[in-house]
Amino acid sequence: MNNPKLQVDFAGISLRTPLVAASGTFGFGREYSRFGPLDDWGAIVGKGLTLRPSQGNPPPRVTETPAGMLNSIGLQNPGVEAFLRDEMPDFASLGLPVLANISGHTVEEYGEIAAKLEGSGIAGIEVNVSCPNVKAGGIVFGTDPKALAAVTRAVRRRTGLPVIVKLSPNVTDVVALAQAAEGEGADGLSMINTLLGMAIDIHTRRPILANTFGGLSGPAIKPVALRMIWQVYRAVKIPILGMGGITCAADAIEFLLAGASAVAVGTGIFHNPGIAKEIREGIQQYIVEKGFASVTQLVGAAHQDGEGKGCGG
Amino acid sequence: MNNPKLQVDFAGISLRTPLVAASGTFGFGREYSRFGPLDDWGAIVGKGLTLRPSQGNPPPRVTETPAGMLNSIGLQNPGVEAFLRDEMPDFASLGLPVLANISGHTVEEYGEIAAKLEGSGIAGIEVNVSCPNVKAGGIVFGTDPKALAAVTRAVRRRTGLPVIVKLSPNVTDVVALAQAAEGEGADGLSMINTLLGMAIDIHTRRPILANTFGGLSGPAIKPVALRMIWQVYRAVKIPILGMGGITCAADAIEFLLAGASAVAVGTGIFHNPGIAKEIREGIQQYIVEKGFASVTQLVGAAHQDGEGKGCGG
Amino acid sequence: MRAQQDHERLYQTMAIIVANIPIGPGTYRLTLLAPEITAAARPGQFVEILPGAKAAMDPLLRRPISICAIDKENGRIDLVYREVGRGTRMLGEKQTGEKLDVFGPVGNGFVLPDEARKILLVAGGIGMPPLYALAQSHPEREFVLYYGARNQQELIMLEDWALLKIPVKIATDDGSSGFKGRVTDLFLKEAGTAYHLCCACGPRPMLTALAGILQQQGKKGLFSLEARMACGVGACLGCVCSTKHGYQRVCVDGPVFPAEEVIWDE
Amino acid sequence: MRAQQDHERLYQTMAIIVANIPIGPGTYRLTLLAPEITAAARPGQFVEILPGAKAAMDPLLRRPISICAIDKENGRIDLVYREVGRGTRMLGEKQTGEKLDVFGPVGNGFVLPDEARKILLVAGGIGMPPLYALAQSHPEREFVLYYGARNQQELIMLEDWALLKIPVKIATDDGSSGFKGRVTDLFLKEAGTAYHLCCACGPRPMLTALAGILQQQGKKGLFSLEARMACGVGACLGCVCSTKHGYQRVCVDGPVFPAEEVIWDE
Ligand SMILES: Cc1cc2nc3c(=O)[nH]c(=O)nc-3n(C[C@H](O)[C@H](O)[C@H](O)COP(=O)(O)OP(=O)(O)OC[C@H]3O[C@@H](n4cnc5c(N)ncnc54)[C@H](O)[C@@H]3O)c2cc1C
Ligand SMILES: Cc1cc2nc3c(=O)[nH]c(=O)nc-3n(C[C@H](O)[C@H](O)[C@H](O)COP(=O)(O)OP(=O)(O)OC[C@H]3O[C@@H](n4cnc5c(N)ncnc54)[C@H](O)[C@@H]3O)c2cc1C
Ligand SMILES: Cc1cc2nc3c(=O)[nH]c(=O)nc-3n(C[C@H](O)[C@H](O)[C@H](O)COP(=O)(O)O)c2cc1C
Ligand SMILES: Cc1cc2nc3c(=O)[nH]c(=O)nc-3n(C[C@H](O)[C@H](O)[C@H](O)COP(=O)(O)O)c2cc1C
Ligand code: FES
Ligand code: FES
Repeated sequence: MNNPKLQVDFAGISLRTPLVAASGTFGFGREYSRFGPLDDWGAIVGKGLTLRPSQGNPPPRVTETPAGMLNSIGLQNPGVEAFLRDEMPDFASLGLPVLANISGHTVEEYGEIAAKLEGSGIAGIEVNVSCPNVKAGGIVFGTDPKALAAVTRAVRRRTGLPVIVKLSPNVTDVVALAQAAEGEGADGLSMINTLLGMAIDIHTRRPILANTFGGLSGPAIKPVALRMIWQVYRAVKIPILGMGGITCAADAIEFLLAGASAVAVGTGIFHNPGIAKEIREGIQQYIVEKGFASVTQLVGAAHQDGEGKGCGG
Repeated sequence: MNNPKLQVDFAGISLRTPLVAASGTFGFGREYSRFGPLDDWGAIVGKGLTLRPSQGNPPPRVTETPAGMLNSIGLQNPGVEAFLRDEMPDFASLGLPVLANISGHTVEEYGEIAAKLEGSGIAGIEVNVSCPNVKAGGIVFGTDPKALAAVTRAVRRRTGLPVIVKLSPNVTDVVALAQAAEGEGADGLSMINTLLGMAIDIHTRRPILANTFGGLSGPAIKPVALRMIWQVYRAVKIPILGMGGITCAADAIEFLLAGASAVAVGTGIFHNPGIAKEIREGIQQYIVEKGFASVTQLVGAAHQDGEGKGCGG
Repeated sequence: MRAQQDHERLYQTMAIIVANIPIGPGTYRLTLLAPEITAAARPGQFVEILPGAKAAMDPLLRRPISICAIDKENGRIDLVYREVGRGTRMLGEKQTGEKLDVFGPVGNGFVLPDEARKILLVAGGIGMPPLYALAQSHPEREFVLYYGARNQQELIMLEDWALLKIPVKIATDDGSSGFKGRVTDLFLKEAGTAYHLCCACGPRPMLTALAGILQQQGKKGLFSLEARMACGVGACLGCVCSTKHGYQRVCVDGPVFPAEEVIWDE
Repeated sequence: MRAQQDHERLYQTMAIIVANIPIGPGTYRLTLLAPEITAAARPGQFVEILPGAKAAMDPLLRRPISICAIDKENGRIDLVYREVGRGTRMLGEKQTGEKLDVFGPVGNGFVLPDEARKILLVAGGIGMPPLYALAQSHPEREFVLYYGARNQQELIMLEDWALLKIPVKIATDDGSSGFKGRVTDLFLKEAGTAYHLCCACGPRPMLTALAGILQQQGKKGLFSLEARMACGVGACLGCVCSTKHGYQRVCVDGPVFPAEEVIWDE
């Protein structure tokens, strides 16, 4: 199974394949290992953790949309301490690097969670900034470069682990946010998190999700994810973990060509739990057919000249 | 065909059905009238006009994405004067209100185009602000509340026609932009324009669109459109023309319930040129079945209590 | 509290459609050749089906459908589904010989305590199929089925129940067959208290009413719930319902829950 | 410059599949019962097909496929397509009796000047079908087909051309049939100049080379182009190609363009 051509280094973490299971879609790895060994994956990002236990949002929490889905799980999780006690032993023994995904309601909380993860066996920390800052009137951390810089700094100070900041796509200028994270010493970027969306039940005439809004993920958002990765790749030096709607090898290759050093799959797993094998094999075949020595040669290979301007319409 | 229950007033324009053909997807009406009379439509918004003729972007200009498409037409059009001379006579004689969609490279250009349309038979002006402001370093008008206010003001001063500002979804805070337009006297809002996206050909390893980026439209963006309309409906008093991925009556009803006073269909027409009939009949059946007196009763009917907060993930 | 079934193997397979036969208005019985899933299947579990073409990304999510009959010898399971939306309508168009991307078996299923010798089953509409699998798999117990539907036409599989020699008490909304009214009213009227356990599946209002009755009678119930699902394996936390132990995942902590543990008024 | 066909009626219909038969590697001949489209159809026009299930929003756009044969008497058209992506693969799975959402006929088609008595046809790969419709519709003219393909297996419909008694000159990349090399090289070698018009359809590099040859010879050409399309009716301006008159829409200003008007080096 180990193929050196597929091996990548991401922000100091060595991945046997460039395929990462996206946060919130893979639990802590146990559920999908019921289908068989997790050999095709390079790493797993665990579901989002908060400082204290959180019961999450009321149901309904998910609904299907065209080529996508909305979720409003609301970070249901046992809290970082219970995670370390009850989940980490199993999570760490899956035989591949495992990352923690963390969220805070204040800048300080981010730092505290990061500190607690130190020395736990976690390979890196993915910082979810798509949550409202309760101390700043509920503005989402990830939509304000200053707030995002503050969060990155807080995490950076409290950990020697690789820090990967996960960008929100619900912004006018994603590059400014990427640069804010890079400027504060992030080792990598994850992008994109979900687009804010909603759906309405025309029979009850109420929003389908109890939370009204939810995060849009899946193939529907792929073009937006690729565009943002393309923009950010040109503006920062740190590596990008690309995600947003990947469901096949061709999608994963598009993300690599756009500038992602590794790719994560989330919603695509729900569509096809066997997706990692398909993608791993497809990438392998592609690099052999096209004569590449390694998957790393694909990273950013679609950038050759200036980018388009002008208005779409 | 005329059903008073379907009749709506939008920003002072009387529509026999709440269905509008979206700008750039319906030419100037001639092409789709080859399928038969346009009886199911309430109005048509013509393709985007600029002050001077524009040849648009080089091909390839369109590509399919999951449940969506990207376009980078780049506003190919004959310019407002040739439009008035060569196209307007036919456009105005289709038997339903026709609107002009206008774009400028500077604030002044917007005003000039608007002035030229005065007295032409155009029922209203839809102001496309998804273009870069050449005088302000290429920042897109529609992403900056001040620039958007300036454009709205310029158009408002030069015309007595209904002014409908078309919002871009590529922003952190769509409500601020909606309020900027309302504050300068816009009669209505159109939303949403396309999301900025891209796609890569994994065989040539180059962006598929010659322009690199394009606008994402179609069902994929529907949840984002609904969310933005929901937010804006709560924050402004002027009516909303809702669009973004509508392909069936249930979709159109979702938009009305979210707060749109009328709905536009674009990409859905490509999928099914007979879409207007299907949607018109479906809405009609819905209001009868559910016991509504008129389609106007649906507008905003899904808003009953506070909106959700918290983070999606 | 980690459920036992958390460690059981799941199988994703291209199941071959052996039959897909209409058995009522918009209702089909689908027989799948899926040996691994069948070998592992227990009553009350379900499978997750991809209704569209594999290359099409819409519809994106799988549809959960309960296992209705288990034929271990031939490696086949039967599912009974009703067309309610586009996914189930796409299933209705599938032909014998086509393949379906399916995984399972998912969920805890009905785990019967030994002392539950006489079991009353309560089904509402398309909630009946999993109860059939339960009865079929437990010939050693005594069952009675209370079966509610909108009208006579919507009653399905009555011959199958007759083959199992299980009495069926019918309630229809319009009185076109059996008792006129709700199945829970029929249950209240006729069931008495000479039973050990009540297993039920149907619309939430039916289950809520039934849970109330059982509580009054001091009886135990095992109810199969529905929820909108994304992963169908317990990973996404999308399908939770409120219970006395907090939010629980319908897909793997359920779909069968003790009636007394569910918080019904949410 | 507004084209005449801008005013012709277009028909959207649920066409019935009369046959969908493999006629070569990954290549099918699809016969559709679509009387209105057939009655209006001219050679060189195409139809726009929705390849997926109607309720599925992916794939979203229609696929343009040229009309290959027109049977006005029976209200049927034939299309010949090659599986290259998911849309055409979905078409390959359709069965006789199923319905397809199709609209057309789209485009200008081949409009032959009266003086074009002897016409050379040049086809590359799956570009051949529209030329068949052209030859079939003009029994009064003299045709010769130059037909290039990758190898012998990919040559299709040779019997159909034989029935029309039209000579076929073959070129294959690997020499497994006919001339070994490019069809444009074969054309240059054998065609001479005793003809009035050259009609062609095939990959862009073939058309570019052929346009160069015609220019040298001072001959006229009518070439059918391809482009990524969205609306397929001239409304979106998505499918333009560069011509001496600026950008023109391949869907309705074409797909057939005078070779000398196209700007080939873009
Ligand atoms: C554990 C379980 C077992 C089930 N067993 C059966 C069965 O044996 N027979 C049967 O006919 N139906 C069963 N259902 C319901 C069945 O899953 C839905 O009817 C089906 O998903 C509807 O899909 P659709 O595309 O036709 O409808 P749509 O309304 O178009 O579906 C849109 C989305 O909503 C979801 N959804 C819609 N209705 C339901 C529902 N009632 N429960 C969960 N999700 C829903 C779909 O999965 C999909 O994601 C079961 C549901 C669950 C949770
Ligand atoms: C006027 C015209 C006539 C055609 N006639 C024929 C014919 O008779 N037989 C035949 O086999 N093919 C024909 N083609 C090409 C055919 O349209 C494409 O092969 C088909 O659209 C590919 O779809 P797909 O989903 O299988 O491939 P994908 O690559 O999955 O398609 C993805 C998208 O790209 C577009 N696309 C891909 N390839 C092409 C192409 N070559 N031209 C235009 N769009 C493309 C598709 O329409 C779709 O929107 C014609 C194209 C045009 C423009
Ligand atoms: C059900 C669900 C739960 C998620 N939970 C989290 C989370 O806890 N933290 C986080 O950073 N992202 C979360 N995400 C976002 C994903 O990790 C990913 O960024 C996004 O879904 C886009 O990728 P995809 O289209 O492949 O799913 C969640 C997504 C889904 C669908
Ligand atoms: C091919 C194409 C061209 C478009 N041209 C314009 C335009 O000229 N001006 C404009 O304001 N919007 C333009 N749009 C955006 C649409 O009017 C509409 O806002 C968007 O596509 C979302 O709606 P839909 O998903 O129904 O297509 C265009 C969209 C498409 C697909
Ligand atoms: S559906 Fe994902 S946890 Fe149940
Ligand atoms: S495809 Fe829309 S103009 Fe040709």
